[in-house]
Amino acid sequence: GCGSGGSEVNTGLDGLRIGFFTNGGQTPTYVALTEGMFREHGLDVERVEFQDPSAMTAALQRGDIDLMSSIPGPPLAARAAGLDVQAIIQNEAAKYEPPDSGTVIAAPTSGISTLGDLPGKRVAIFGGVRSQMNAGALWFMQGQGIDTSGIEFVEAPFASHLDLLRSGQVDAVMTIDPFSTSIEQSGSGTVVAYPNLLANPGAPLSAWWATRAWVEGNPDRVEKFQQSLRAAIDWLYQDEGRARQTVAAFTKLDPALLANMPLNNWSYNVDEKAWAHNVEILVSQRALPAVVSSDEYWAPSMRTFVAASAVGR
Amino acid sequence: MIRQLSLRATGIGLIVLLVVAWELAVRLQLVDSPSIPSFSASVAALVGGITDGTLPVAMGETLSRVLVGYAVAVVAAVVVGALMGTSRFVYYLLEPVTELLRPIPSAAYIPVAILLLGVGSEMKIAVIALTSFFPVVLSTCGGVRSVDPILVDTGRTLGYGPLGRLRRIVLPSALPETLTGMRVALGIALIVGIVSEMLAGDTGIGYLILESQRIFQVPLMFAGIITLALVGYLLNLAFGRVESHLLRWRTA
Amino acid sequence: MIRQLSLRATGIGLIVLLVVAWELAVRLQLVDSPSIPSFSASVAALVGGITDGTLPVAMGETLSRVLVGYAVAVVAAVVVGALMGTSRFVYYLLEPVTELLRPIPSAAYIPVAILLLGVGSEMKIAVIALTSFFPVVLSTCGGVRSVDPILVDTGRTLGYGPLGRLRRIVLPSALPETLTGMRVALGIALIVGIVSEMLAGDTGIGYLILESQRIFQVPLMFAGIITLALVGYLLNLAFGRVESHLLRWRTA
Amino acid sequence: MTLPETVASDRATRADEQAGHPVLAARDVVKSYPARGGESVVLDHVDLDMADGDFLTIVGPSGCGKTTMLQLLAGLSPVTSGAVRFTGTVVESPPPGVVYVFQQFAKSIFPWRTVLDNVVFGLERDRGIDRRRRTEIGREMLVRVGLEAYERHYPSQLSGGMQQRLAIARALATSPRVLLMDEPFSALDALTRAKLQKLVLDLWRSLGITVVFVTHDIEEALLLSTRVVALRKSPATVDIDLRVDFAHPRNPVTLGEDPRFLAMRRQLLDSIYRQEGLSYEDGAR
Amino acid sequence: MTLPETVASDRATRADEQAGHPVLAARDVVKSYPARGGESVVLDHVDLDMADGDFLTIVGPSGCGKTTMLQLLAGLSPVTSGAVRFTGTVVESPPPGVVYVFQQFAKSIFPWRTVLDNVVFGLERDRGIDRRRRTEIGREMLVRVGLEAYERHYPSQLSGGMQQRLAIARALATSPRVLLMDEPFSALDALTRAKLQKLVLDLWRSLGITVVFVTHDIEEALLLSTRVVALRKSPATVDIDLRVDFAHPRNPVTLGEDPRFLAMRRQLLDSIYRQEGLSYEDGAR
Ligand SMILES: Nc1ncnc2c1ncn2[C@@H]1O[C@H](COP(=O)(O)OP(=O)(O)OP(=O)(O)O)[C@@H](O)[C@H]1O
Ligand SMILES: Nc1ncnc2c1ncn2[C@@H]1O[C@H](COP(=O)(O)OP(=O)(O)OP(=O)(O)O)[C@@H](O)[C@H]1O
Ligand SMILES: [Mg+2]
Ligand SMILES: [Mg+2]
Repeated sequence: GCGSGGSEVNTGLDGLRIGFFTNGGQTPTYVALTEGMFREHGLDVERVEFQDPSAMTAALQRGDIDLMSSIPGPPLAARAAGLDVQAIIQNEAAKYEPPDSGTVIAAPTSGISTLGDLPGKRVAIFGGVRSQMNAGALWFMQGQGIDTSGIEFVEAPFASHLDLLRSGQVDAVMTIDPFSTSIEQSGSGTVVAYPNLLANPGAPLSAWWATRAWVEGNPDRVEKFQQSLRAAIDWLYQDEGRARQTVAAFTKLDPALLANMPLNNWSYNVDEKAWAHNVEILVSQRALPAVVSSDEYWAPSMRTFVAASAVGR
Repeated sequence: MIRQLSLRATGIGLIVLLVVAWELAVRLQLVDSPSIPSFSASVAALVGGITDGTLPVAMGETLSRVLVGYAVAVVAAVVVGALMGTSRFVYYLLEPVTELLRPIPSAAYIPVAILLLGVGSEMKIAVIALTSFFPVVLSTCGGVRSVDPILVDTGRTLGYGPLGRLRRIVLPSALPETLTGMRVALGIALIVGIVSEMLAGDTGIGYLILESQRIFQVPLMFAGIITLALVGYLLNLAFGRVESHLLRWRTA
Repeated sequence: MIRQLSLRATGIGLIVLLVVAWELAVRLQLVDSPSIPSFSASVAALVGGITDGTLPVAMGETLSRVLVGYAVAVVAAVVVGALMGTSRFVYYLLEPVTELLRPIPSAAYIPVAILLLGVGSEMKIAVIALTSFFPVVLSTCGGVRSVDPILVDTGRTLGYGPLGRLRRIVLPSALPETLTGMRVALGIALIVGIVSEMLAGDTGIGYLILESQRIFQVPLMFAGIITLALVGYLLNLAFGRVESHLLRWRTA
Repeated sequence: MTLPETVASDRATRADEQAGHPVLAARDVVKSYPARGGESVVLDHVDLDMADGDFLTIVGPSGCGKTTMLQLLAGLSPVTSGAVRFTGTVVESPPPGVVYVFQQFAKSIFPWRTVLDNVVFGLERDRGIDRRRRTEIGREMLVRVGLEAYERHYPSQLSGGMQQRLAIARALATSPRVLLMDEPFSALDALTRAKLQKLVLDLWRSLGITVVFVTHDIEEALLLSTRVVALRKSPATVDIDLRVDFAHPRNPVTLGEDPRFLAMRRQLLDSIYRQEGLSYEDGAR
Repeated sequence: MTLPETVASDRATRADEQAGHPVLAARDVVKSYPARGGESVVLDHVDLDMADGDFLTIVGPSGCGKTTMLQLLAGLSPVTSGAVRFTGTVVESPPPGVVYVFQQFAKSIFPWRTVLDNVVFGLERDRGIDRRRRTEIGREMLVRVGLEAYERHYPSQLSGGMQQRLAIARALATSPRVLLMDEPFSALDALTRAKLQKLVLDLWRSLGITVVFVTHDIEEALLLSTRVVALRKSPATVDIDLRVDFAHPRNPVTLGEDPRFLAMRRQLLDSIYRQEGLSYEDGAR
């Protein structure tokens, strides 16, 4: 196993280096680190922070990290390009009921009240039109007969979406929390739609990935990691107030903002249909070359988490 | 002549060698990563991207912004640099601001630029202009300050006033230094143009590179990088041509 | 003396003016955006960040990487530049590769660098070194090529061999140009250091800026930018001091 | 090398207009520079009249103020008190009609302009002269200084002597009445110097201009000038004012043996050696 | 200005070792440069012996090969055929013991080194001389050329004449036997030139070195040398070889009136003027 530090000898724990971006969805990992779930399960976890998915994928490939947490799009694309990765546990999923963290928000003066009003308008997005949420929105609209080619998408950092909306540079934005909540709170826009709910309720929003070789070579660690994370998610659902405080402590976001923000839908229960549909959507938007079955990109142990839906745990 | 040519060929030879090494490393799986395509796959993507127009269009969008921003920066910087070089007041007025703003990476102020100017070409051109302004202003100022006073006095005895001397003596005399700054600025303008596209907007070669990186179309991504390298090289070559034409009196 | 001081004060005056304009624009809500804090809020965050050590620590991490990468680049570039400047073979061998690699923005090759060197400091240092290598190599090469042959012949008649002449005549004579490249490279090193932190890792001022932006702590973000501007300014000032010391014979 | 001496310059007529009046005159001129703890006076109430057509040479020990004097006459530097007058008008900035040739010719030539473009530089200011006429005048001047074959060359392709020829041609292209020259040949080797001396004399005689010349070389002063003025040092005043009335052309070999020449030479050398703190015998080598 | 002439140099003894043998000799030297369509021969089978203690001056028309000759003697440029020998040994690269002073003094001085550090440059190569001894020698040389007050100055702070003094001091600091000087004073004004001529003569006499000097100035050649060689042009061969046996010190005024001096001068001038395509009367100004 790569990444097993010298600490193994000293502590008797299995070393593990994991990579992720800090956001509310990753709170379970933070909980497992700070509340001792990893230690209890015999893991000595070192966290490596990233801000860029390609950087993180490159680090996984090189073995700098053993696991990375990501929305399925990038690892699946990497897989299609030849990096054999597998998901070992889901971390967060889209909801089935509003409100969801992913939103389409329109400026009050834009005259947009439904997705059908978007053609002819400028919409700020982040992550490109082929990113999971954006691809989902497009897939949904195309299914509704909306001419998506008439929408002018412009890429801009999420942090700039509010400014763009307020200055009238764009008519609407497709954004995620905490930006969604922040924009709503400021009164600069109103939610027009929750793309994930429309396109693929219960879709995976993040999961943990490793190379197939690592998964096959480290069954113990995979299991220990799954159990730790599961325990952490369960812990979060025990007390909502505590969960909010923990999110605040982890993300360092302003508690006032968090108070109005719906909690993330942390969930290790996988909705297999939503995963499959997710792939279809990505393929339909040419973010992936071909449909692949979950057998190909799930570690076998993922099956133990299959449930009818991915609500909560 | 022939010796000269064969000397020049060594450089091409080294590039060919590196490219072959790259191809072999990927083929023999010495480097085996979805992040690194083979050279041949990249070239195939390059040819494809050129044929279907993607790459030329993207590069054209980038270049047009880069060149506009750069041109604005150069004109402004030559004026400001000349003022700073001739007037101590202007020098001491502007030098500290210039030096304070210079080290801020464009990535840090692009959000502010988005706020003020949006995500369109105006913002990108402004950011390109701003970052390429500094090298030119500093080099022009330096060039103007080091103009030989005898040259200026020659202008005076031949009846030229301050403006005539500036136009006909001071600026031409500072030209070599101005051009040095302009060459540095050109490289910076291109890079900032790319970075601005990676952060905002939906056009240009920077966006293309990022987008193909996101969906792991690495051959296209590398095709974009190769295009960029070639265009940067050619820009620099063209600049060198113009420069040696303008400074032909030096080597004459 | 006093006139000199009051002249210098104008520059500070302009900065104060700009800062006041900034503060007023935010206070009077001429600019009203959560992306732009008031100057006073930024200064409060700056003071807080300095007091609790966040900013000095982050800046220290960034600086240590930047300076190591820069030092490596300078040493390598002086050697390669001297070789390119003295040998036409080496010049024609390396010039095309150098010029081809130069226009590629660091953001484009950082993923490749991560693949080869990981996400740690080594990668960042390598990227910093690589990008700051080019300006120094080109300026050193230019400086070496323009050494006056009379100076070199003086060394020959006084009995120095090729190595002695390189060390005692050619490199010192090229020093002004080398330093020009080194100054440009220092700015680039700092910026690339920041950019590399914005892509991977959780240390340094680049990370701090990005992180505070993510959590809407824009005053801290601006405090980071201000720190960066000040440090960049001071670095440049320090460089200027060293440079004028090394080149004191010019103004003497 | 020999220029037509018969060319009656159109400027010659101007001499009549002001017959008797000096073309250039320094009256009661004081020049001081700010120095530590006050002012350092370089020129102290100097009077000097230059008659039209004069070839006046100023000699004097190092640092006595020769360059300063010439710069005042050119309007390149302001007088502290007194006045410089050119054809009766007080000089406050470089007057058209007075041009200056610098010792450091290499630094006074525009390296980015071709030889021809350097020569016409002073004419470009004048809207009344079109491009063709400029080129015509420029070519004429180049012929006069023997550079006609180099009009498209750049200054860096010329030898030192050729560069100084170019500077002279450029100065004369504007049809000046007075040519000021500050040690114009002191950075040239003996042979080139001799050729340029001859050139300047030819131009002076054919164009009918007034020349004010500064040199350290007493032989050169006596070989060229109609009048030699020796300045004394700190502050400078006129020490010797000699008419040198040998007929032109002057043969350096025969003139060098003329007792009047030798007497003048000794008088001037004495003045300079004394001020440099040397005795005349120190000149022995 | 006056240096002690009584200093019996330790190098004087070496002359005896090789009495009768030339210290530096060019034998059957041919030098050609590649040119369009073949070779251009600059020096054609030239023989020239320099006796120990000679002050030999080479004159000749522009471009005749004086600089080329000096560079061959210095080992700075290889001979095409024939040989240059220094104390009997064939010169293939600059031999220790032969130093060179360039006409472009400004370009030959290390601008980043102080005056003292410039002077000791040639000594730094020698591990046998420690820092203190170097400084000692350097200071001694600076005293000899009258720059002792400037040891911490940078070259840019010196006048042209002082810079050339510095170059001479640097060359002499390595205790050479032969000093080669290519038009060392032609870029200096008359007064500075006179002072430096005196300095070089004083050094030559007190140090007992051999000097090979190139100039365009016939008076300078005759005033300084014990022997003057005039080269003829394309390809160069020795045209005139004159012993100049006037006693030192030579007073320029009295010597200038000596008929033997005048005859030598005319002979040399004739040779040069003829080759420059001028008649002697063209010298008239
Ligand atoms: N700009 C200046 N500021 C202060 N002092 C000056 C300035 N220019 C000249 N001087 C001083 O004025 C005096 C005369 O200088 P000037 O250059 O006129 O002498 P010069 O006769 O031309 O000397 P040289 O023979 O060396 O050319 C010198 O003592 C010099 O130091
Ligand atoms: N490196 C070179 N390559 C080709 N030709 C050369 C080179 N150096 C000198 N020559 C030619 O050799 C001839 C002699 O040149 P050299 O410089 O020795 O003359 P010189 O007598 O020193 O002239 P001057 O009096 O102008 O200094 C000239 O015709 C010159 O053009
Ligand atoms: Mg002077
Ligand atoms: Mg020569």
